[in-house]
Amino acid sequence: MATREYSFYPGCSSEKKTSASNYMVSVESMCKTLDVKLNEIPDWNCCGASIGYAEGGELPRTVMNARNLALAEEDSPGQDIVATCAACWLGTRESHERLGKDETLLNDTIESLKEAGINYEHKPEKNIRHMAEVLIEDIGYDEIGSHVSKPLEGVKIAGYVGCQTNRPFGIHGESYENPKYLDKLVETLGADPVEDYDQKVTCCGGALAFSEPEKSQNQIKKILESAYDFGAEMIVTPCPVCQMNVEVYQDQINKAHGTKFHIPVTYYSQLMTVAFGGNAKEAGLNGNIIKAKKLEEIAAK
Amino acid sequence: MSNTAMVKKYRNDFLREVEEKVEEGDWVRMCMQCGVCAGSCPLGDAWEHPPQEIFMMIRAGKREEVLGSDSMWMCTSCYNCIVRCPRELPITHIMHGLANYAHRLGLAPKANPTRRFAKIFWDNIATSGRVNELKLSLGLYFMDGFGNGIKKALAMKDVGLGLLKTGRLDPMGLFKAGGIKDKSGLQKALKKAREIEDTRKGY
Amino acid sequence: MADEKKIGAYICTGCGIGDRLDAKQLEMTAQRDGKAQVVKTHEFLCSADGVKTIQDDIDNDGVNRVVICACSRRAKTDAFAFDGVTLSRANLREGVIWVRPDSDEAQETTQEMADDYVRMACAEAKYLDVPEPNENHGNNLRILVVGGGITGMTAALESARAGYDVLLVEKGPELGGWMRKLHKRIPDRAPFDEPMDTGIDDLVAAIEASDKITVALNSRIARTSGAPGQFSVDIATESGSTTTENVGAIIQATGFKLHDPAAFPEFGYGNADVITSAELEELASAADGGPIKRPSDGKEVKAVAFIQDVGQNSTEVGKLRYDSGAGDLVAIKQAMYFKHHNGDDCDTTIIYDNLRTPGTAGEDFYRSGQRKEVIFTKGAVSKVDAAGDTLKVSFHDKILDEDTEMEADLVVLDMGMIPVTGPDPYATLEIDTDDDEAEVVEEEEKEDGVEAENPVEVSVESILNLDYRQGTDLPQLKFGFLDSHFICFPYETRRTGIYAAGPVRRPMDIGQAIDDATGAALKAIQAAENAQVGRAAHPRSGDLSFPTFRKEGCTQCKRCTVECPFGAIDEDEEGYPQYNEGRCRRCGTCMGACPVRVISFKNYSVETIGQQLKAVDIPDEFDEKPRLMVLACENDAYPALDMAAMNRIEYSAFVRVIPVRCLGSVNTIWITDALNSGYDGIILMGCKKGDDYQCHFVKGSEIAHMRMSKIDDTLNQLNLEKERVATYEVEITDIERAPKLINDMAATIEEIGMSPFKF
Amino acid sequence: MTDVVATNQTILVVGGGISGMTAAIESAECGKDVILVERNPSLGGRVSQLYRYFPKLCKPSCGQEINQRRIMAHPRVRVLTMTEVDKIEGEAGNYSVTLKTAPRYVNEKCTACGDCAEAISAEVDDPHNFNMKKHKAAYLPTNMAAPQRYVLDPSIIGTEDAEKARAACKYDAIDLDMQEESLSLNVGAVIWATGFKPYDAAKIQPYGYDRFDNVVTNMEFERMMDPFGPTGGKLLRPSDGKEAKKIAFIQCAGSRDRNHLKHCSRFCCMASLKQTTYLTEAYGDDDDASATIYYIDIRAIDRFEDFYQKVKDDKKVSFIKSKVANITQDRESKNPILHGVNTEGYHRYDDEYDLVVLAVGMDPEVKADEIGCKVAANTSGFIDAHADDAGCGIFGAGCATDALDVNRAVQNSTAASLKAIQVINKTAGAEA
Repeated sequence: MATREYSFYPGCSSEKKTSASNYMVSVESMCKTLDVKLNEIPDWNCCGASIGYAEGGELPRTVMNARNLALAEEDSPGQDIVATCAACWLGTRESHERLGKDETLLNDTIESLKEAGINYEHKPEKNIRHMAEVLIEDIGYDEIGSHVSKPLEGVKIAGYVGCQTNRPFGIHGESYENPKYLDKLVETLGADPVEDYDQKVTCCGGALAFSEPEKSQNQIKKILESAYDFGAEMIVTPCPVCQMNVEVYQDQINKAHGTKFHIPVTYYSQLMTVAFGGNAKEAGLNGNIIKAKKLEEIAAK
Repeated sequence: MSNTAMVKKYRNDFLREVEEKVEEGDWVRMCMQCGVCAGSCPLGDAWEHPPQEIFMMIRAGKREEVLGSDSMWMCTSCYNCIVRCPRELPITHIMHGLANYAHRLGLAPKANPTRRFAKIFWDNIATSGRVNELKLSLGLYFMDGFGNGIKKALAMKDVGLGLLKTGRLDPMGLFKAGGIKDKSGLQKALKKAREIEDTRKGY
Repeated sequence: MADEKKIGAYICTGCGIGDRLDAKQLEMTAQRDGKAQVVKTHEFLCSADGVKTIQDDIDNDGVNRVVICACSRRAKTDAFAFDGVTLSRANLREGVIWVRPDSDEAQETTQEMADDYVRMACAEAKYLDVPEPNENHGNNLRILVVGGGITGMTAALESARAGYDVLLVEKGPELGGWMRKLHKRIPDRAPFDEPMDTGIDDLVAAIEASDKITVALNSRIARTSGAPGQFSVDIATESGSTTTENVGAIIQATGFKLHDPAAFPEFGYGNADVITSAELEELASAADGGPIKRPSDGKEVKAVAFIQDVGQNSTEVGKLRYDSGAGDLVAIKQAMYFKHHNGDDCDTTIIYDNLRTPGTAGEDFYRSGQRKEVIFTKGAVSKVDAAGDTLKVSFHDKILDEDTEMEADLVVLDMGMIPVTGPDPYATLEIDTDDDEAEVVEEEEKEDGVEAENPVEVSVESILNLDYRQGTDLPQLKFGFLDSHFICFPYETRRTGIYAAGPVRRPMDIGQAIDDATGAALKAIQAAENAQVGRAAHPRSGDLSFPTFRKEGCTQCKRCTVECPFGAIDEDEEGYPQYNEGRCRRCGTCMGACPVRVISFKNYSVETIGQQLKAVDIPDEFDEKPRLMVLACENDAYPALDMAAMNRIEYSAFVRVIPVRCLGSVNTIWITDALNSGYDGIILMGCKKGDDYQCHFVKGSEIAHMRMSKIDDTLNQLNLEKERVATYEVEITDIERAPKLINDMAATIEEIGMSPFKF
Repeated sequence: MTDVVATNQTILVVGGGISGMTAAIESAECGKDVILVERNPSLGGRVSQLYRYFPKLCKPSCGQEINQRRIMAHPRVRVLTMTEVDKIEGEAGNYSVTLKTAPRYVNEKCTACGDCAEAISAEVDDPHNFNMKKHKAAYLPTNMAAPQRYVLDPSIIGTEDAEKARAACKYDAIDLDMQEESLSLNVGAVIWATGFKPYDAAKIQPYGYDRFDNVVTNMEFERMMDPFGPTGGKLLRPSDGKEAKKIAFIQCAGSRDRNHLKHCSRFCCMASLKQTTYLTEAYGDDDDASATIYYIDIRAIDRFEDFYQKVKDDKKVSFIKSKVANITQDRESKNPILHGVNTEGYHRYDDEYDLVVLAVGMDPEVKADEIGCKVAANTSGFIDAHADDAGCGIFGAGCATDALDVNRAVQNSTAASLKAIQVINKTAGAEA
């Protein structure tokens, strides 16, 4: 199998010393094993994220994403763009779709980007994809399974998909309400998926974790509770915002509600790296505030 | 459109305004009042007026109540409403659009934390091209003044410490340039975009 | 062949009958008691060989009364179908072995049961004749359509297109009805997004061009007599002349009128700018492509409020219990008029409660309205007032849950449809239940047209002027509509050969009316075709039998003429019943009604049933073997018992079940005879009666229940307990209940003891 | 099968549900030759799966009995069960049709005695009961089966059970060598009455039909009321077999929804109103029994409104104007919990029930554009009867043309019958 190559949009949270830097570490390790080459978009900028709307209107947000699209095309013409962050994926894809549908928006965007010396040319055929799509659609469970050298035996993992990896686009063939791909992936890696986990698409509050912490933490509490109720030892997610929200507020929730949550929240890429035989560092396990001990043990084997 | 536009009840004045000025606003007319969006919102309890009701209020001409509402600011962008809406209304976007419109008109509730956070966020990325998480958090904590900021920052110190310890927060973030290389190009493009939008929407 | 009745009884031993029953014994019974001249046993009677055996006997041996002693009359009907002979079925499988346990102690009573069914079938055979078509049938295939609106025009055209001549009678000076007044109509084809042309002119032109359609304008039906295939109709013109026309079948398509908006003063009708949806059509047409202007001052309309369901969907006095079905689609269509003619900035608001835009077309059209910025508001309007230059509509917004108001230049009221029908013949018809003489309160035309359940005034002028004994017009179901309330058979009116179509049947829009008219045309054509060969219409379609009466025995009591559910029987000058066989549905209610038992069919009579119950062997009192008789409706109760048998649900061996065409055909003499001859219990199983009747003959079951309510007198006279006779409503799905009713009666008899009338 | 005679004076009716049966018998009773083909082993169609009809609350098999008797006794109607249309070509007045008949493995000698079923042990899912129940692999499709003849499930062919069934039959009625047969016919006109299928409830993911035991469809609910159905006529919860007393009905489950069926399926409002009466039937005046209908608009159209009024007066029944957002399940009790907002005013709810009935809508069983011969499809895939189809001799009838209730389906089928007769008569006239 030849090397798979993609134009890559890592997103702000993946930078060094940011909230999802360990995600990035594990993605790199995972891709190495899978022989996937990621061509980082040169000088990419923020997607505007889902909270950018208030001050930045539709056009400024679109301009930001169009800038990335143009830079990607210039650097890696014809390649699909892959994002690891749900918001990045969603923002870019949404903007790309609108540019294809709304001529005024397109022209305004072109005009704006000229100011930055960028010529935006709309490529309707351009695919903007999430890393999970690449794994499932391009590589497939079988091939992923073939790389597993340290099956994650006996680890019960709840697949928390969250919102934006799942809606409104989602992974082809999966349901918005009960996507199963994380469970299938967990199974492929030799772990035990908690299939009945019933909060897999519950919103963690997203950016409102900052501005409306109480409301968001009520959501996170539901997500954690169900994982415990169904016997999960670990939560896995494809989204940096989900990962952070579900992981870092556990102590605050415990304080507020008298609960005793302490459950590791990992990225799928961390699971894969470990299952593929990578060590704890390669899997970015040092980046987990709540240590994924079981993974560390397997990685150390 | 001024802040004091006159609208008649159950006439299309305000609806038309929304259609023209608000992102995806031309979908509002298609709502059939089933309420699935209202029931699907994860922060539903916090909505004084759920989306479907906002759509009815728009049709009823309740301009001030809609634009002054903090309901839209409760949107977490979870997209539940969008995928469940039987009429395929892009409700998330309409909520964002209404919030943006209200904010730009100065009618949005001043104290709403999400509105303020969103502004800080945008300023953060529009300046440097990328999120500086430390600046963003501090900006958020200190938006109500120094004293409150210290309090909030203290409350969040464990979270920050956790991130620090695991290498997921840059303690030097405040002092680092960071961001993209072509900041000025991006800033110019965004300035232009803003200008075009202001002209088109008559802000 | 018909001279001599020759009974051939054929006993099947297949399906376990031979294992469970003594076939030799059955043969003997058929021979000795049944007086069958030919008796044969076959191990697989429905096989080609078995059927051939029978056919050979018919062909070569003169057998003309075939008695099949095998399975139920509902089974193997395709195998046991012989021309030119009568057929009786002794139900030994579903009626005996499948409902009885296969045990030694049950053996004796099970065999007795089978023997009785053989006796009964032979007894019936003796009294059966092969029906021949009634000679008194017409051959007229022309279709009369009453009403020249869209329904009538469609019925006429569709009939003509099938090759039938049509007479189309319209009371007004031109064809078109309401449709002529419409500006546009609701779209009937994909993508269902814009109002479409009515096409009225093309339709009228097609009618005028058809050499098969004769149109009589300014005309009414002055008199209708006869029967399918031979209706005679007097057509009276406005000028006073009358012509008589002959037709084979009739379609009544007299449409609707609008509920009176003035009856609801709160909505401000009377103000020139408050109009009905019908008036808006004229306003839109008058605009002639330009902007629609309001009536009061000719100002171009810039804001319209549509108030839906005015005076509808309510139990309040003066309001309709129903809605017009298409009112919301009409409002959407009309709102689009304003978008088209007055511009996109003309605001249109539809205030509805439940928006009813069904089906593919409905929902597409609704969305199309929304795309055009028609505003929909769930609300209840309380008042419309003039407010200076405009109108103020006060309403409760049900979504925002507040009392509010809006201003509009024009208010359009959605009014309900009231069917244009004649007086209901049964509005006051009652059968007196207290008097043995069954006096009948003569039906009267409603004086004020007010019914208890529908306090809205309806037309009382006769449409058809039927010279039938039972009134001048088609019977109504509810709210003045001519519907039949048969879900499965919506066209079956209670006047054979006369079909209702369009909004006289139920409220409907143009699209549905066209569909309905086409269906009604089919039924009319079918009725005329069937009349031509003397065949019955639904539900005994194809039946050639018809009732006749023995004049010398008749006492002119009029029960038959009154009780016939289909108005088939008139009275001649001397007061004797006069049958209109073409109108008859062959239910036998007249036969059941006749106190002197002079009415019969060739293949169904007081004797064919009476002899069966007499053929049953009644053991004497001390045998402790009671005998129960069940008279079961052949459409529902009898199949229910069959299906019980298929599921091996057991019931008493003492019962003998006799299927009847309808419980209405049950003559109380059977009950009296049965009691006198020693039956211990009698059960009548008929269909549901009343408002939601399920009786296929509409009134048969109800009439039977009434007759049976008087059976207590008979029981008293005989000094018998009243528990011995029971009448039940039984559904076809009462597969468990029907056997239980039998077993309950058996238990009751055990409790109260045997009948003393055993000899 | 070789004895099937058809000419350009014959009307082919496709589908043996109430619409097809109506079209067939109404045509035949006008003196026309009809071939009625039905895919299933018995006539009856969807209505045979219903427990009661609205608004009379009568039993569908009552009318079915009469229709079947008329059809089976009529010399002009030829019924072919287990038969589908494979191909159809030609034009009005002259169609070549290829029919495909699946093997029944039971011939016309069958007396429906049931010995074959008795003899075998294999059981298969019973589609008549939406697979909520199993029946023997040699079976009579329903109590009302027409023709009244057994069927062998193909899954047992080649097994010992098939041999046992054959051995048990005293009448040589079981023919294990039956093969699929193909038959080519010439007919003059076609009435297409393939009806509807209930929308696949599993696709409505927020309602978790595929995840929660106690979420059922309205059609399944009908089967539950049948004493011969999967729950013996009792309203038992699938999860634990306990009586369901507190029941929610969710309207527009799939209908009026761009994610699913964009049309209104018309019958489901009335169907749910009807089904609330089943609670009274099952529990009498038991105060614990209750029905709640979640709706967008109650579409009790025209004369059916009075039925709605009657149900509204029933104190057991309440109405909430809301499209339910989603359903979750209580982990212990397995009770479904409905989440949403009552939009009259603004009232959030999280309502727990014993059982939830999804009022799923109608999908055309055969999409109109798959029929061929220029049959036009409307925006929902039903036959567009009014499209520009001059000269077409294929007429939709019943739910193949739109989501209709029974009454309207029959009305529509009667009309279709006349349309077909017009073609036949025109052809005859042209040839005469």
